[in-house]
Amino acid sequence: MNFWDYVLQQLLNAVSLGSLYALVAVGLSIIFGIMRLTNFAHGDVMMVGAFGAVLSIAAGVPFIPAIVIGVAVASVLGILIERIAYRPIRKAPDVARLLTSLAVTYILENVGIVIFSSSPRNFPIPTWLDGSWQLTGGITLTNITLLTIAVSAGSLVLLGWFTTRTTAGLGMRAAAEDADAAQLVGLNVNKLIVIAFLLASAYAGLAGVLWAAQAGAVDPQMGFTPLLKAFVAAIIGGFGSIAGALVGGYMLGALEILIVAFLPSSVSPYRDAIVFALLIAFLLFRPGGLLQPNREIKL
Amino acid sequence: MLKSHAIGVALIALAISAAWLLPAIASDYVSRICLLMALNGIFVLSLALTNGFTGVFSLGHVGFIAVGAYASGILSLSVQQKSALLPNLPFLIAQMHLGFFPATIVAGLIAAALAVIVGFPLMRLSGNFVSVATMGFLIIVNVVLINASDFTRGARTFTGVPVDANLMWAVGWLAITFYILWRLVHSPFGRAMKSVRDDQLAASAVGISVLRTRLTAFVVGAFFAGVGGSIFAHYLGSFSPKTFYFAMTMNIVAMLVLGGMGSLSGALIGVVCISLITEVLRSVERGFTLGAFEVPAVFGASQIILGLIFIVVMIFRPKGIMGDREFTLGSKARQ
Amino acid sequence: ADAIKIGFPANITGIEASFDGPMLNGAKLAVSEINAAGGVLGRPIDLVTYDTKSDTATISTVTSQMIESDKVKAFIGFADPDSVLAAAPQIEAAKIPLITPGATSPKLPLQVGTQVFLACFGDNVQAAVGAEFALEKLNAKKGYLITDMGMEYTTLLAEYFTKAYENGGGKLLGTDTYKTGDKNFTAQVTKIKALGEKPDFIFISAGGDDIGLILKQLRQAGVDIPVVGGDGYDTPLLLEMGGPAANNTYFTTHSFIGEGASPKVAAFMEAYKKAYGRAPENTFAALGYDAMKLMADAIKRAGSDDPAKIHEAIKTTAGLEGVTGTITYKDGNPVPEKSVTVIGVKNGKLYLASEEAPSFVPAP
Amino acid sequence: MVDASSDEILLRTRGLTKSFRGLIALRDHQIDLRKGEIVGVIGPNGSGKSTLFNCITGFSKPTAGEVFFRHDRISGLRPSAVVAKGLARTFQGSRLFVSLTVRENVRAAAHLRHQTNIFEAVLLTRRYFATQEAANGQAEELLSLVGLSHHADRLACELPYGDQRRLEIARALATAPDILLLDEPAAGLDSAETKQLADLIRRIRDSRGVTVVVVEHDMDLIMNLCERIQVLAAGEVICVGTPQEVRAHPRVREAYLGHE
Amino acid sequence: MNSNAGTRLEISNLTVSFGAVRALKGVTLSVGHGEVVALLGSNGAGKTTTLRTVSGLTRPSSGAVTFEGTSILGLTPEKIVKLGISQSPEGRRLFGGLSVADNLRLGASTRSDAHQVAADLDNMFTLFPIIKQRMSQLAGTLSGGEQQQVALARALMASPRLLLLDEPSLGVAPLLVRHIFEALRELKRRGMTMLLVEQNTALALDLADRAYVLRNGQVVLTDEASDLRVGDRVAQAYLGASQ
Ligand SMILES: Nc1ncnc2c1ncn2[C@@H]1O[C@H](COP(=O)(O)OP(=O)(O)OP(=O)(O)O)[C@@H](O)[C@H]1O
Ligand SMILES: Nc1ncnc2c1ncn2[C@@H]1O[C@H](COP(=O)(O)OP(=O)(O)OP(=O)(O)O)[C@@H](O)[C@H]1O
Ligand SMILES: [Mg+2]
Ligand SMILES: [Mg+2]
Repeated sequence: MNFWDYVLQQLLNAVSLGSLYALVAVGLSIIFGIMRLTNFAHGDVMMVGAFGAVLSIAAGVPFIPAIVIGVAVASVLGILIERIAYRPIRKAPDVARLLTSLAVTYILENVGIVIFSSSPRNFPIPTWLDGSWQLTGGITLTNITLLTIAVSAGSLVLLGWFTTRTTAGLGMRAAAEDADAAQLVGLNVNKLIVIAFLLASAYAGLAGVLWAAQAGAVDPQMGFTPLLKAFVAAIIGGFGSIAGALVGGYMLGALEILIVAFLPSSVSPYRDAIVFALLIAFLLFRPGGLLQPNREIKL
Repeated sequence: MLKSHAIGVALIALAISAAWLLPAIASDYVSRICLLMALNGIFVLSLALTNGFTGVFSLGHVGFIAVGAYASGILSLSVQQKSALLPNLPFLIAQMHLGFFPATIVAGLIAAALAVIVGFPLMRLSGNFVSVATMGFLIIVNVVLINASDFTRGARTFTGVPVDANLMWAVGWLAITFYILWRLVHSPFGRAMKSVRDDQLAASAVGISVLRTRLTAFVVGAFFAGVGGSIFAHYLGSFSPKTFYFAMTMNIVAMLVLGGMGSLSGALIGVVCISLITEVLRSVERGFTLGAFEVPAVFGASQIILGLIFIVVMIFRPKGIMGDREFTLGSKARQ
Repeated sequence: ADAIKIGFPANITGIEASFDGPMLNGAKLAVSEINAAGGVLGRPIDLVTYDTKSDTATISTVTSQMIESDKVKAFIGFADPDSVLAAAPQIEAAKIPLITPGATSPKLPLQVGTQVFLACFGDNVQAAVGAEFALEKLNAKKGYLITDMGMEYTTLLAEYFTKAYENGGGKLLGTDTYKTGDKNFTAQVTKIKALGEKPDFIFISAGGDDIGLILKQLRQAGVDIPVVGGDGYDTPLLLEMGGPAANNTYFTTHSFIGEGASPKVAAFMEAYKKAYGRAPENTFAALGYDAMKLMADAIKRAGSDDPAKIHEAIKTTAGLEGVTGTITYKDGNPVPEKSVTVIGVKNGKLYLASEEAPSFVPAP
Repeated sequence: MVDASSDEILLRTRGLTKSFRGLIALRDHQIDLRKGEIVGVIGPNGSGKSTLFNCITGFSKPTAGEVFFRHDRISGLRPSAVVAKGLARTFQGSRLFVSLTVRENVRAAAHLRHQTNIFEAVLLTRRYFATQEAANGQAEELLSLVGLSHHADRLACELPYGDQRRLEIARALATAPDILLLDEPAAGLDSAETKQLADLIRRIRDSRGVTVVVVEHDMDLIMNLCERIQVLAAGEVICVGTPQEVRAHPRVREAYLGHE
Repeated sequence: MNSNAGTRLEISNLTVSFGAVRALKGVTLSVGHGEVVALLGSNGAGKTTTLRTVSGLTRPSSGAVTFEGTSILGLTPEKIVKLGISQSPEGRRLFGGLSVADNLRLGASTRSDAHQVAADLDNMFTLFPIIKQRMSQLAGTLSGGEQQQVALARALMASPRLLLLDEPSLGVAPLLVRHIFEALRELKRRGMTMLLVEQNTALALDLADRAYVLRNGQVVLTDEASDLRVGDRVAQAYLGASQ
């Protein structure tokens, strides 16, 4: 493997990891965008989606329908969470809502442990997805990477269309800015929030399945790491902006891979510390996130 | 003028003597629970200053607790223990040996000094950003603890810290923390913090420096977090980086929010509620027999129930049990 | 007759859950077998369990609660040294013995008093066996080391392995790290591929949740050299997740539980499956089972449930056959001498590659 | 009564310009404020009035130009430093400390001139009590000046809107300013309240010698209150003069007042 | 205008409380077809609260609100908009991060007659010419007066049968105030029914057919606008000296 092949392979690795982060971050951003809520339970919706798929596979459902079931289960769960836990406190202070989402996390994880125990279980992947391509120069490209990249690229197009071209999408952005005013123009904010949760949770389900497919296993506590990464990615991009979440996801993935790839192995254990130090520095210079220009406050 | 002082001193003395008496009449188990409540009280109170009063929602507080615990741990190992457990310590530190009290003070000061350094950039941020950035600080602390094995033994357990902390120490420090924070909150500084929380721009328009106010709160909070960390280290005698991570963060934050963020007495009420509920649920979830019924063990049920209780409280009291108000006997709630 | 109470504090939830859960299951299985056979000293055993939630402070209160309220006579518990150390002060003060099924750190007894015993071998022993296996059986003189920096177990194992491997004349061409929870190892893998001088094998100090995935990403990138590791690999996930990628992998562990295992092991596997509807999740299930049997044996020999007498009896355990090997505490050393099994993976199946005691053991 | 205005120049802006990515909100602004005068700044929506206040008080960094207070250059200072120099402002919308009481709102500002530190607060030194008393005394005095003494212990957010606007003025005054900048203080007030406000502003100037700058769309208020008026349009100064001069100015009529 | 047939909006005995604060204490008023009614009163009198209650944003503790004969009490705001009541709220409340075009588009979100919507948009361009130039600009970056015009246009895009206006002149420069009121007069000519809250009594009474004066949550004066224009009855009512 020569130097340029090495660089190319690492970049490919970065894109692959970034796509996964981006996909999780998009869902988080949708909900933040409309409700100003940092939904910690997003990771657990992922987990439930992945479990839905795994259990379906174990029951003999083929892979693709199993994914659909996983996504459906996640969507239903998302809507239930909104209905039961978030709707009653929609007007409460941000922190109260944030902490409520943490409580939901806590509940879902432990229900998961009670039902499934906390030992990870295998996530079986069909062979067509498990394969990989050997390119020239020793470069490897796995099918699952290709799928992840395709899904997150597709989501950008889809969501871009949805939020700028459809009334529901526009309405979601409007409701995010001013829920009262949105009602005054005749938008059903409850319905929009449900749509947002449906969309975000479906994404969470999809991301959960892809994450589990890449990680090879599911367990009740699997949602935490992706949530953390997505949180960071969403902030880098500018919280609430969907394009921002994608960009943030790719940046985070690239940082993580490149630090391990190009820094000496005495430094690479400090990877997470470096990532966060850079993140903090970044926030200081662009407090609104990557895609948000430094807008001065209008008094 | 001296009345406030006298009340403060009396309060501290009363708390300490109660803590001194308790182990004589209660079991080790009960006094341990009390000690942990006092310790959590210190953690939550010190977090209340930033999260409750200045409106900077920090998720990195546990980082300071960790720094306090490790600093105090390293300082209070004997010279021989250090050469066995931490052979690569720099000479100066290797030769240093402090008792519990001085080590606790130094631990607090180190945490505070660190807060000055990290707070300087962090306290400029607001909203979600400051939460993420402080969480980043926690992650950085964790990574450094895991990798700076010459000082911390890395991911391995740090042991050998003399088990000096008893209920008296914990309650004594809690009383001191409460008294000092109470004074601060009811001083011009307290008003400045609330002004910054309510409206940063208006605060700066009347000459209150947002950065300085937040930084002061952050540093004072970090000092007591460091103190609490030291007591924790001297209570357990052993700990590792994973002790001071998200689980602890969530626990402390939940206590604070449940009790009421803008209230010191609320913070303590949150601690007592969650501690007692957890303790009771922990014994219930292992199953029990009720007459002819046998309730099987459902481990994890305590977390589920606690989560539900939390949601219910948030629905009915979104600002926590006490909200912004202080618990005072009879007299008017607001100063 | 009233029951003999044995305390089993377990991290059933939280980050230690995937170790302590199966361990508790194993111990419960042993208890039900013992009680079905009439108990010990004619009295049934009552396993007193609380969830300690992977929180050291909770462990300290639970330990007190068990000593004072539940009046337990002995303790079994934990898969990590942190938790053992959190319970140790009270156990030492109350002079109640504790057997830890899974905290394999050989340093542990040095850090506590006299009450703690290991039911497993120390990591220094298995690391030495792994190193010697690589050098002699695989004839691998050039190695590469990847360590999970997030766990005490993996960092210690890597440390002991390095000592033993270099002592035996091996040379490490490079080292790399990751952290528990990582799911993407492609950067590390690509670095191995790009090495100028090719290693003969890779020692990966990893836990059971990660190794399958690491192997998969290694093999997918075309790195086919042997991989060696410790007992953390010993979970069904290795084959399930790794699939064909698990081939050419070797690990040291307590006993061989695959096809053609000893009858004792096979019986345990069978019983576990019957009780819990699935194969043992990992080797901690067997260790929990053995620790309970070890405890019962000691109580029987002590002829009393007095903690001091139980302690004496544990100390003099010799030649006790368990699922995970034969346990002897030689000269009162609380780390048992147990033989180490090396298991290999070939054609998607486990096989017994070797069973040995090392010639050089790094100091704890 | 203090002599209405003297010739001492307190504040000068020179070439003050602010642009927001292409849009020039304020261009080459210039004004000289004499001690003790009441000056109005008017202009169509979006003509740069609030932007002018923001640039003077440090909330916005001017793209070009300078602001001098007495002999010091204050452009570039942070808002809290500008207040310390002696310039206080109110905001276009109401910006009170909603969780503080009326009195506490004023006291929070009063401590700019009665500083104490956290160590004194914990140790309860003699000096600490002295500053407390001084700040409190000042707060009471200001509350009675704006007529809010009877509401002192209510939460600021519970006050009726008109009272909130007066509280905001009291709070700004608590920083003991030489210049008070008021951004649309009468917006949302009814005519009676607007009259009371005019009286209050005049009283503040008379009793304390404070220079007042008022931005307002209520022409009755502006014309009655101000001795001088500056008119902005599209970021530029189009005219300065007495109310009569401004009212008669053709460009003002065209751009702002309209032809009656 | 007291025959029921001609009544579009009928509010009777409306009471609204916020905790201990009673904002409305039994307000009764009506607006007829094609009528412009002004709702006057000093700060905190309850004008905004009345409009918000009609729009369904605030829940009354008692009283009745009927629109064209049917009760709309308890309906959600979006249902009320669908029935034909739209509001230009106090403080404009535009969606600052969306373009002017998107704001207007959302104004018409309850309608399905795309053709008529396009025609209405053209109408807005003639009523408020500035809007046409600013269609692609973010609403949040407009000046106060421009925002006020967009807010009016957004409310009109719902093609309402009753338009609620809350202080359309607030913070707006005199010239523009006049322009806005001219536009409102034009709407009135075309038959629009309006309930107008306005601090500037002279302007409001100029436009309105009838007026109510609120004080402390109660109607203290009501009459034909032409009668109220002369004399100081309105000013007296504000201060509480009349009745
Ligand atoms: N932060 C900002 N970003 C972009 N444009 C801005 C910003 N602040 C002000 N502007 C623009 O600058 C111009 C001047 O605004 P400013 O607020 O100073 O007007 P104003 O004279 O106070 O108007 P009003 O009477 O409506 O309050 C306006 O066109 C406004 O849109
Ligand atoms: N959300 C609320 N919570 C508590 N009190 C409220 C709330 N909204 C309005 N009020 C109170 O109700 C009363 C009426 O307020 P409202 O906003 O309807 O007055 P208004 O006539 O529109 O006044 P303005 O001219 O200032 O707009 C006031 O005393 C106000 O303080
Ligand atoms: Mg302005
Ligand atoms: Mg109003």
